[in-house]
Amino acid sequence: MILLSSPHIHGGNSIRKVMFSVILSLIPATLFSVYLFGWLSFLIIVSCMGAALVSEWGCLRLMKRPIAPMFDGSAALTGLLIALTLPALTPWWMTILAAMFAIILSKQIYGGLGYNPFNPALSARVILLISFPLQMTSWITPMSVDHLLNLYDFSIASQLFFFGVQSLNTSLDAITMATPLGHVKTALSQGISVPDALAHYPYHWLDAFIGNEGGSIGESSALALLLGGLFLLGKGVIRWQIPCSFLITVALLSLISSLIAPNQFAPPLFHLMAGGLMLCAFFMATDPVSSPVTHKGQLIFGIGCGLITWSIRNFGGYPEGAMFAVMLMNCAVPLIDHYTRPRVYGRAAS
Amino acid sequence: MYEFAVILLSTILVNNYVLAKFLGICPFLGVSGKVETAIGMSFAVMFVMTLASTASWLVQQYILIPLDILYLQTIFFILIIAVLVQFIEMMIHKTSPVLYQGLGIFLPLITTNCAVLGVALLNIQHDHGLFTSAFYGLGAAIGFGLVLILFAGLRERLDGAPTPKAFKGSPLTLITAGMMSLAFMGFSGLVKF
Amino acid sequence: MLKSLRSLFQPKVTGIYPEKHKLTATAAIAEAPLSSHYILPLKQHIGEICTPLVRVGDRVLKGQKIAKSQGYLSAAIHAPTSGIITKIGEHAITHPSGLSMESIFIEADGNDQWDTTLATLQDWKQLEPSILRERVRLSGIAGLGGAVFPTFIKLLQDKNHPIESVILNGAECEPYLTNDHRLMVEHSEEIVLGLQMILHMVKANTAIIAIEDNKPDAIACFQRIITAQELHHIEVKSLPSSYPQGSEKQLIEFLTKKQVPAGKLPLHIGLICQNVGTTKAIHDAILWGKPLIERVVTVSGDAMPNPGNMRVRLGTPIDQLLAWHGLENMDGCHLIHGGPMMGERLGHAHAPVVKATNAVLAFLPQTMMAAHKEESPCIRCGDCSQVCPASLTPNLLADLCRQDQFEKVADYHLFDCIECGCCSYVCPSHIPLVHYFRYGKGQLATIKREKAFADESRQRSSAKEARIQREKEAKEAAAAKRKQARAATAPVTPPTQPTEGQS
Amino acid sequence: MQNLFTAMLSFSLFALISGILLAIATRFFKVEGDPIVEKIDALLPQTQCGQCGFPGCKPYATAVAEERAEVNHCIPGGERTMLAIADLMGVEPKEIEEGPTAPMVAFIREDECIGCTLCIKSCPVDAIVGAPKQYHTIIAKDCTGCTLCLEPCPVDCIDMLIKPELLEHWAWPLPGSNRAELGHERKEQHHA
Repeated sequence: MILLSSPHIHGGNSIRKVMFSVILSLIPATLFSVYLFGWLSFLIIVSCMGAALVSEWGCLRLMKRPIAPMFDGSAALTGLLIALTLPALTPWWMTILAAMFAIILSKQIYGGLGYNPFNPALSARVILLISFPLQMTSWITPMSVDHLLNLYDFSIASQLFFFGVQSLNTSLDAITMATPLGHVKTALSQGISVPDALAHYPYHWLDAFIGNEGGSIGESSALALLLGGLFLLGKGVIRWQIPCSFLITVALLSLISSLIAPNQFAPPLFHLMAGGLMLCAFFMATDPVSSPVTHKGQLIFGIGCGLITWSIRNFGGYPEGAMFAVMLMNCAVPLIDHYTRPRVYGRAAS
Repeated sequence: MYEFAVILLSTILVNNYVLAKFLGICPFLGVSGKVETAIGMSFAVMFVMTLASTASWLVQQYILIPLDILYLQTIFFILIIAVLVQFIEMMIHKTSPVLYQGLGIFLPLITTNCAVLGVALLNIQHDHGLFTSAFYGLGAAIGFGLVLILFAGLRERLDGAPTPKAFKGSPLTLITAGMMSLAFMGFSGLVKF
Repeated sequence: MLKSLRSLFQPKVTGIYPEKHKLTATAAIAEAPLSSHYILPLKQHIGEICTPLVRVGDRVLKGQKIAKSQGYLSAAIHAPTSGIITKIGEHAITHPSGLSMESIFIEADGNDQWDTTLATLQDWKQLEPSILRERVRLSGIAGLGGAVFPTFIKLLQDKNHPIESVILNGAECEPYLTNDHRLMVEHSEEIVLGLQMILHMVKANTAIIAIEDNKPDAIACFQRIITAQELHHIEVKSLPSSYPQGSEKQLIEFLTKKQVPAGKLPLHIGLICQNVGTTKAIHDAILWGKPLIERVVTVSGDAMPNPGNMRVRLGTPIDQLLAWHGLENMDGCHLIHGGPMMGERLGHAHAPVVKATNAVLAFLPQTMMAAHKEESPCIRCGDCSQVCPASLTPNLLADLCRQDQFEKVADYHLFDCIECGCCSYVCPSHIPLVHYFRYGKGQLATIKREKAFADESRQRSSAKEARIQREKEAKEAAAAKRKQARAATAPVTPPTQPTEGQS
Repeated sequence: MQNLFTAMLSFSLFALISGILLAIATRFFKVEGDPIVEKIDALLPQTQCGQCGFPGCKPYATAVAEERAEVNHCIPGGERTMLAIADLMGVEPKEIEEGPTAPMVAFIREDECIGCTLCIKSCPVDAIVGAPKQYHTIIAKDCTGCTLCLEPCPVDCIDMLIKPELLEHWAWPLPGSNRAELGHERKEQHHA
């Protein structure tokens, strides 16, 4: 007889429940991306999720392990998250490569779910950004390209997805635009002040809240991501510590800096709405596996992410730093966890 | 003052000796098994690197250049580093035998840590002044220590993981180091120094 | 404002809110019929094992002391009915290991004749606390909430730590359990009287009766008595029905906002905590001269045909108890001794009811196995740290235990774990965290014991070496002396064969 | 030529000064004794059984500290001791050749004992009592189970028994372990 220790009842939570509620919370952002980029978005998401699941299955088979973990939703979630961080112009082989990087290199090699020190989706995205900088920084102009190419037409979208822009007899420049962050960064390097740069951006930067701007397919709409994030907070799947401290740090730093030098630093709302900050704050940084366990640690983690994001955005070589920030803080998680353990009942603070 | 801050930031994050310049990989992989050992190693390297960059600058300015024997530069620097390492080895042996055991062969091997010699030589190459050299050395050592300790934390966590057999040990360690290097690439362009 | 902000950053630990399944909350306590035989393990409490006072073939009376405590931390054992001692030997007990323990077997004679040597102490209000405490000790009372710590030790007075307040623990936070609930509803007067006896013994002024808000009838009972008898120093407090609300330290923290320092007892902060069942037993022992020979047991669970609460004599075989509740064939179900959160699974029902038995639960296999699903890897969600009433980080701790990193475990305060099971309950990966902690604690205890043994062996070994060395030197010295003496007395005689060397 | 001379001279001088400084430092940081031996000895189970090939636990500890012996020779200590020593020495753990055995105690069949006292002499921890021509008996609580008394016995009256598992010494095994193999089986083996 197997020795079973108490407790003999269980609350009923499971990994699958956690993973599927995260996928559920990403539905608004996913739908919005389909609205913005039509079939192209659909193709990217499907190929990423498919490749993620296939890679997971392949790894488990190769390691001769039970394939049950394939269905716990974690691989599907990783696939979805990568898809949402990719530009709409990502070619098919790159989406598959990204999913394979995420699942094989940064998850299964470490022993599978629960052991990866870095968020798989993020690390795959960073690998892609560094390996293919051109493709990863060409952002299709959302919606306004209707007259050039109708992305709601499946054949055009699939041609774009599989054979690239060249096959459609349009130039890359005609259908792409800079992200708000990229736009500001380029403007600053040309000596244009931030308010001027923002005035010349095709969209009002507050459109970013709704989502009408250039960028990765899933990060456009801060509103959709916020909805998903609030849903997760409400369900108790994620805790407020990381997203709040992350966003507040970025907001505070950009508030202070924009007050001191309004010509060089963009206002806080711009920073909150633009780029992948919302996606990273609610869905990447809160990935339980690669974030701290303790509350204090989560606050430190969030603050660190915010600080690094702000620094890279304003001083670094890349226009967007949220992904790097989360990945950098991922490195520090074991130490943060070790040094922020809560005060044990009846003991003096250690 | 501003200059020193930039030097520190640059050497710690942007041009990190381990993750961006790929120097000092041997102790980085060798003593990152445990956080405590890594902390000890970091301080030892910090001591050696700061003093070595200062001393090598002095030697360069007051012995090598006046006597016109620049071709002996490497030998002189190695000697300085070796002496400092011997000194710190004795000190650790006396003060913390456990750390001494934990660091093992890697403690005397700081002598051949290319990062230390690299810092000394780069200081000369960049025409740094005395204080700049010292800060450059200190920054490089802090950067080395920072990533070493972070890496040790990660490796401690990886210890219990059901890693596939083929990737156990060094392969996984190297992949993790690569991932860290990727993350640190985010800092590129942060400060220009 | 500042405080509420601070509490945001140091979230209050609240434990969990499990489904309570109090199936038997309205079932009145039934009297158990007389069993044909009783088995009394010699250790039913925390502390030293007892020594039998009877021999095989002896006739004993109901309430007669049959095993005396040996050492200080111990509680005596009394015969639950009159009868003949048939055997003193090993028998299965309700221990997770399945190991057995020296037990006394009594064959009931059916007369159920009381031993009347223990006088009733009707005038307890005039008596010295020490006399009452001695009665509690002689009656073999141990904490009936489940910890079975000998009660008289808790009632000791310490000059350095005067007791300000007594907390009567009627939280009964474990799901399924209703024995304390029924006891409170049906015997509230005796319990209040018992509480006054405790107050008298420890010379405390105030008392709190703490009851979870899912037992409004019990709260009402106590409130009625307190108003009727004008006991203004006793306060009834309703607690939120969370778990582990009834754990001593957590209860104290909730009621007084004070924490019991690690390694200290509640009495060090001027409090003692007593379970309602224990209080009733104290009342019975003092007022009626009745030692602890019976207790209320909840028999419940989804596989139990007729769940209920029953006053059962200690030593009743559990299979007998289950048969009284309609469960004859135990093949299809899992038995649990105690509550579902902290109780132990029983391999069989041969073990007897002991002082710690607050419940016997029978679960259907699917219910039981839903809680013991195969373990998945930890996804570090942090739910376990969130619910841990001791503010530990269970997932990191379990990792250390699993990897046998025992030297680090102390740094993570493994021994502050109260094994309440909240972490395992919420774990989405179904990791048996409590099991890992028990493993870790057991291994640490083993290491400590082996270390002590090794140190002792080292001493013995070096002592032996020293002795041999001494003997050798003494022998050499003696030989040298003899040689000298011989050289001095008879230098010319030829050397004789030494005879000492042969021994 | 003069340059070469300057170079040699300056380098030699520099090396000499460094050497002198180091020599002073050596005196300053002199380490007395080797506390590592004591630390290893403290990890060993002190059975003094000699299964490691050294005449006792302390000699083995000294040998390990001086890196004359591998860390995996202590059989009674088992894997845990080996890992602890490897950790202390900062070397890779090595597998122990012999599998772990249940803790044993020696037991003398007294009616066969001839009272020769040979076992008493061989016992490293003085756990055997008896006088010449008298029955000897083993103090079970002090016996380390080293088996050193078996060989000297001329009448082979000493048995090694598995230590009975005590309820108070029982420890939870890792999750997934079976219950049956815990208490009962060992106990039965002991009684048989």
